[in-house]
Amino acid sequence: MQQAVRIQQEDFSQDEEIRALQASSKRMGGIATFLGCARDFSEGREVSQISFDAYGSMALSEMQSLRLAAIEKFALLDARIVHRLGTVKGGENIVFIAAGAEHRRAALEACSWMIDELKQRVPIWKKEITPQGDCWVSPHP
Amino acid sequence: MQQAVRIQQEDFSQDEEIRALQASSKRMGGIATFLGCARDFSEGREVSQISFDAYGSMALSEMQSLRLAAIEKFALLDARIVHRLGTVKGGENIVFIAAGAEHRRAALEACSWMIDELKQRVPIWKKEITPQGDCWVSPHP
Amino acid sequence: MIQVLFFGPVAERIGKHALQVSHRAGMRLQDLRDELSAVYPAAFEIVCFVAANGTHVRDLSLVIDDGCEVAFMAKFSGG
Amino acid sequence: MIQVLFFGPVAERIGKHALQVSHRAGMRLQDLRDELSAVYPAAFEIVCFVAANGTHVRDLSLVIDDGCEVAFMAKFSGG
Repeated sequence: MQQAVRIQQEDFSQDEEIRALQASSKRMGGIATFLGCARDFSEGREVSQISFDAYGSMALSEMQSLRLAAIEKFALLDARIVHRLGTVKGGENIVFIAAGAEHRRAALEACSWMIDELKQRVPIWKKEITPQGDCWVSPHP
Repeated sequence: MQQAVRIQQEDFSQDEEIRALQASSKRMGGIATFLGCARDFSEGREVSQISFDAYGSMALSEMQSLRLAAIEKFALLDARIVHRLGTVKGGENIVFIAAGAEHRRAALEACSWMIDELKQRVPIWKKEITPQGDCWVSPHP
Repeated sequence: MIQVLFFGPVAERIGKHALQVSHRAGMRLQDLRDELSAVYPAAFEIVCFVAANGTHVRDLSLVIDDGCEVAFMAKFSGG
Repeated sequence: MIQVLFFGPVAERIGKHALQVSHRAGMRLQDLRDELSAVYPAAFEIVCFVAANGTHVRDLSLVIDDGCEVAFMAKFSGG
């Protein structure tokens, strides 16, 4: 089974991630996930690709500590975080977060908290590649 | 492609549901999902299976109107709701909800709202089958 | 005729999933509920929601048409 | 030697991903930042976060050890 926290070039399967999450406990009644994808249109500009730069070792350790913090804060049974690097096209997957808990509220809140924190804490930068040129993305609140 | 709102006996694939959701728009930047699964332990009792009864026609129309209400309320690009009936074993999937929006906040809030509303509005009842006997589930808040 | 439907825990307490009740002019949902709950008090103890023709009804003073499908339902526990 | 790392928009403005700076006893993160931002003002205009050895540092009065890896980073836009 793959690691619960990963940074990788290749795409991932939600079914496989969920299966790995479910395998950790049969007491899991609710699983919330968030999937971030590349839009082909942003701030009024057409986007053909998104490319990423990252401080890889720090990004991975921040994601690992974020997972552990979420598990503790929301009493999760398990959680997973996968972020892609390299170049992705419009419509493709970028980031996947999953939180599993006994009841739905904890799973939903943890998932929402994790993606917010990831955007605050994890040193990854995205550049939109458009027909008009490239542009580093200014983070949205 | 399968319908966006379904009640069915068989299991579903999250990858397929997400792919169908993504196909509706390339402006989709965030997809939030909720997956409800059968726990093998509930209120201190071992649960071997869960069986469902439903007012099928009303359940489907309530789920369809719930999807449309969520799309309007949260300005979603698309949403999907799948609920299983019949009998499911511990660890198996019961319900799947997905909300896709341009940005993450709307997707996450819509997903959370839809599962809460589904539990309030949709005429489905679950019975836990345990070694000590069967028991209709009293809804959790 | 009115088709009365029961599901899950209510059906279990009544011992069946459906009943047919003769329609009377001016009959209200509350009248139907009162009649049936006199016969099946344990089942109606857990009835929380009423639907007519597949739609939630909160005001039981609603007059029932002949041929209507009425469901008396316990709290939902789907999801 | 201090290994200084840049990524994304900061690296683009500096024109490289890494620099080596000689270590001096008692050198603080703020000193390093001041020196580099004098040379690369456009890049340091967008620096929001500093990490030492892969850990966020908020207090730039931190004294840097020899061999430390320091990153000056713009606002993150992952996810």
